[in-house]
Amino acid sequence: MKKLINNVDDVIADALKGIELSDDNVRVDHEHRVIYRAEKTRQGKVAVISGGGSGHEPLHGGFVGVGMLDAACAGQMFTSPTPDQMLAATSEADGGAGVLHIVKNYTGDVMNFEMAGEMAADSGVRVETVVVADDVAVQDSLYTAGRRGVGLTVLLEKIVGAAAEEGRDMDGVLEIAHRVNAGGRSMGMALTSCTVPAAGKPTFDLPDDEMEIGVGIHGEPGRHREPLSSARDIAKQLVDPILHDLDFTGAPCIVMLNGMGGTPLIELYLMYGEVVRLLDDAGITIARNLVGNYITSLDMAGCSVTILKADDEILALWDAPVKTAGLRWGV
Amino acid sequence: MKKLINNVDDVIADALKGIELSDDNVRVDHEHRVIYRAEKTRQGKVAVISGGGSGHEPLHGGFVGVGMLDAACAGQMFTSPTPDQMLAATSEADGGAGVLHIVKNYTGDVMNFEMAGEMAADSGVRVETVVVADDVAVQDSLYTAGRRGVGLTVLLEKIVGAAAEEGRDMDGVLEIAHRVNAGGRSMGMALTSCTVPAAGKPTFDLPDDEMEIGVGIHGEPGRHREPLSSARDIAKQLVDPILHDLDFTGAPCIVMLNGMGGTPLIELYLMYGEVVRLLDDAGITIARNLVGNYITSLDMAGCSVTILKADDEILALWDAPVKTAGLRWGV
Amino acid sequence: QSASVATLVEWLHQFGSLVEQNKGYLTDLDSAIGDADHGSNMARGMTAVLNQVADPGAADALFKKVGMTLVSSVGGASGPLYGTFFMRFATGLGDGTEVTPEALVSSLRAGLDGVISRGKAELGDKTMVDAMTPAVVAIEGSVASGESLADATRAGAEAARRGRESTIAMVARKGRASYLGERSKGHQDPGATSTTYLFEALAASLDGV
Amino acid sequence: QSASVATLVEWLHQFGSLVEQNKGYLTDLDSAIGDADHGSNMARGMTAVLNQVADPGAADALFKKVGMTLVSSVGGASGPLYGTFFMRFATGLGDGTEVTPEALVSSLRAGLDGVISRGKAELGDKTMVDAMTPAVVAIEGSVASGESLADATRAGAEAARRGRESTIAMVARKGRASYLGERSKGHQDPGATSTTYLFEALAASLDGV
Ligand SMILES: Nc1ncnc2c1ncn2[C@@H]1O[C@H](COP(=O)(O)OP(=O)(O)O)[C@@H](O)[C@H]1O
Ligand SMILES: Nc1ncnc2c1ncn2[C@@H]1O[C@H](COP(=O)(O)OP(=O)(O)O)[C@@H](O)[C@H]1O
Ligand SMILES: [Mg+2]
Ligand SMILES: [Mg+2]
Ligand SMILES: [Mg+2]
Ligand SMILES: [Mg+2]
Repeated sequence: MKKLINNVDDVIADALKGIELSDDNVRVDHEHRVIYRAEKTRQGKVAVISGGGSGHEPLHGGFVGVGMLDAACAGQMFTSPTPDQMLAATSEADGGAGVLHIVKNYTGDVMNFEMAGEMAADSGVRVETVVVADDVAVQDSLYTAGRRGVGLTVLLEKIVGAAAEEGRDMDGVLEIAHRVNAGGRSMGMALTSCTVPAAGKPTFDLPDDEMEIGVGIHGEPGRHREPLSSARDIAKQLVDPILHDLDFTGAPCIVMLNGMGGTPLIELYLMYGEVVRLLDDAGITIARNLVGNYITSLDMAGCSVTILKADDEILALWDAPVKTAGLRWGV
Repeated sequence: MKKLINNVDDVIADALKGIELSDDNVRVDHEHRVIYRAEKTRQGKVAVISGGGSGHEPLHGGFVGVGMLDAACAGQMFTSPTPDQMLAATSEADGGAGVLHIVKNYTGDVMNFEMAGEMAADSGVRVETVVVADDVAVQDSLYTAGRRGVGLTVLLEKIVGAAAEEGRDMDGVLEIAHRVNAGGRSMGMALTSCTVPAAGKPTFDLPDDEMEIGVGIHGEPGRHREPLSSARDIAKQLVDPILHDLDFTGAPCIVMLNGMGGTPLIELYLMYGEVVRLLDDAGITIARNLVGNYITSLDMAGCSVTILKADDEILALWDAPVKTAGLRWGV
Repeated sequence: QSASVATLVEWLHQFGSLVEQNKGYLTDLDSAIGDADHGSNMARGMTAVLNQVADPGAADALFKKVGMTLVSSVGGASGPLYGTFFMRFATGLGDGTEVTPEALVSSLRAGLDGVISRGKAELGDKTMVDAMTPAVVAIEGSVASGESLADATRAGAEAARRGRESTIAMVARKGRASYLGERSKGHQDPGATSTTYLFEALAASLDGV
Repeated sequence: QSASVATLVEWLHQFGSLVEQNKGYLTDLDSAIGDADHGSNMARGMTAVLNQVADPGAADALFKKVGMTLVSSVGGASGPLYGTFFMRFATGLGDGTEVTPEALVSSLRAGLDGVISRGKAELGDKTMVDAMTPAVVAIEGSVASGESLADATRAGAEAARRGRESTIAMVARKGRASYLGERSKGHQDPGATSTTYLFEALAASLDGV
């Protein structure tokens, strides 16, 4: 294992120090491992907070700032944060208009946020939750844990953060959150496994001529493994299941081509070109896009595609100013 | 070799398609492999253009846009572009106030830009050149090719681009360019080699327990190899030679902690924390910073540190609005 | 014969050691069908727990604290689940320092119910429930038929082991392994494995008591 | 005996084949002390060149085009250097289709001078100059002492090979290998290697002429 770290047990604490030092717009509660905006939540603004296991940077801490999140809880590596972290973030970020928890759909995340919500409710803060579940690699069913929350989380945090920033009340913010959640789908793949520092070796072995299709963001193996193929073929394997799952025609879409952390930008641009070709062929209108590393899986090489069926209101919220380490425009 | 590509010979052409599709603010001349701003250079504005081998994305193409570059030439992988590319970019981007070529100090880049300059001079366009040479890993001497141009290029393109955007004339722009060039130093290291697509295998072998100190951005081996150590020790090995080379005290500094392409953001933040600790101890004031992948070496894991001794004028130019795929704020 | 708080603290120590010794193994199991952290998660949690049991006090307070410590130090799926297990377990123990076999049995049942209501897993979903359920059932049965706590918990550990083995053939329907669908078959569930340590530790701490 | 343009085109073909055959080797040499692209750079350039020599025309125009094609297709350090070599080489050839030994010799010298003035490398800097200089000197000497072009270029190739071998022991002072300092010792220079192919190809094309 080759990593720029001091000690496997200190990775997150040390990284939080660096984040605090690099970004004047945030402050860090090191005890609870929560990243907050430097300024307290404006009275009357719905607070939008998120959190999850670490290792997906810039998600979530890199999205704390004006126009996006009010706070983010950093869990252990790939491990959802604990309820007391979320409870601290909820109390601290509340501006009197309630707190929205953005949760990626994983058993651990859901249960920990649930416990935090129960505790927060006792304290009188209105807590609402939106669970992102956009990964079409996972079959959805009443009898399973359901789909994973992956790339759509980035888009949802931006759009919902903008809605809250505009001053919408909790019901208005929730309505947007559900609309985004309903209209977004993702699919990912890996060329290599990531290496969790505490594990010290790759989570899975992948021969030099094979790839995993349908991976999540925690180094979980994907749906299946197959011979390495061309960017063009890979794009098809990511885009097809998404288009099969939801009809994206007739609406302006937001498309994200996301890197898993170990793939260089030149390959992400190349992949984006392939994805656009397929979406064009399918008659889909791309109104906005993001290409880069936004929701990563440590040092994994690979990428994911997210498509969100937007509308004028969602596009306007997308375009609204955002000032975070991970996404910034208009300010 | 595991890469998201179609064909080793098409990587750059395909990536340029993706760049064009993803960024409305640029247009691409595919024949000459030049990325231009969507709008023609404002009459009377000094045009700032750069270029170099591909594989360092977002550098340089990702820095084309308002407040930064007017055009960037994409060479073959790690191979400087050819004079005809630069000549095309020079003629096209000229707004009547002359064209500044920003060149990283490599024999190939310098010679190719030199030939382009000679040809452009024949056409009556005033061409000036600034050669960035900031890598303290390389001993400087009259008898050698001199220091490599690395991380400082990013900072220089931002600052000089802002000066040109403000409407300074060529002499004013050149003066800033030289000031930045004189005040910046960098040092890099690698945990792994990169793999050049056409070569199909890593440029150098690096055992699992060793690292290269003093690498450049082309997978060139570094100054020496040694056992892998902690982030804290690595930070010291990068910062010490920089501070030894130039006195950075008494001025507001801009610090960049740059990833080589294959290192995840969490490690870069962690390293940044270590670097700040060392700079604090040395009494250096960090006025601004960048943490992320800005000048990369394909999929290499590793990082580099760049420090620029700034002043109020340089800071104001740094803070000026910039709207590019790779750097954006204020707009 | 009832179990003293000291014995139950010994249980926690034994569980902590088993987790620590098998940390890499648990993480390896989780690498195959999850995200390679179950060993570190449980080890972090049990280290936090064992830092707090020097002065145990009353049985119910002790295990409430154990549960809360796990909830606030483990995270992931196992944190709320093991945390809930111990918090519910605590409720039936009373505020004394001795726990009767009947109280222990009903507390274990309460813990299991807590895990099920928190995680909504059913038998056969390839989770810790597949080890925990047979273990609790076996202990209940043994105690009901008058066996000693030592014998009952030994039977519980044996049942947990069988439950753990049974997860190998299952297709996961809950937790992270469920994303693998059919590919989860052939792999032993990490949570069922750590749960087996929990019951092996219980049997070991009650051995000879 | 003078050399025809057809022979010189044959030279380019032979050089192109040697480069293509040894593309991986040149890149491997460049991996050790450079950036792993010398083979691809030269192969790309010579492919472009060979696409343009079907209808060669006059000697000077042909080689001017060869030089410009290399400049506009190779990039890196080798593009301007080989490009300059051929553009300068072109100037002394005249606009006929036969080149006298004297014209060939002075053109090679002009090419070498071009490389040196473009790259500022001196003998011993561990560059292509270390193969090119002895090759040109040997050919000049042989032709001056009345040897045939075939013999003279054979001597040139032999001198280039010796020059190429001499780069192994050198510490690089120019080009990318110079960044390695002492670590560049013990490695053969890729550019001196491709230059040796250039002179081996020249000898092969003139063999028997
Ligand atoms: N819904 C659930 N009910 C019961 N147990 C579960 C459930 N989901 C997961 N588990 C258990 O949790 C274990 C994984 O724990 P751990 O790896 O620590 O958390 P995470 O899956 O969040 O990384 C699984 O092996 C399984 O036994
Ligand atoms: N200043 C110079 N003068 C002469 N030859 C040089 C000079 N710099 C580099 N070279 C030659 O160029 C070769 C490298 O070419 P190539 O790998 O194609 O370009 P780059 O170094 O830009 O990647 C070196 O092996 C060396 O022989
Ligand atoms: Mg986990
Ligand atoms: Mg090169
Ligand atoms: Mg896990
Ligand atoms: Mg090279």
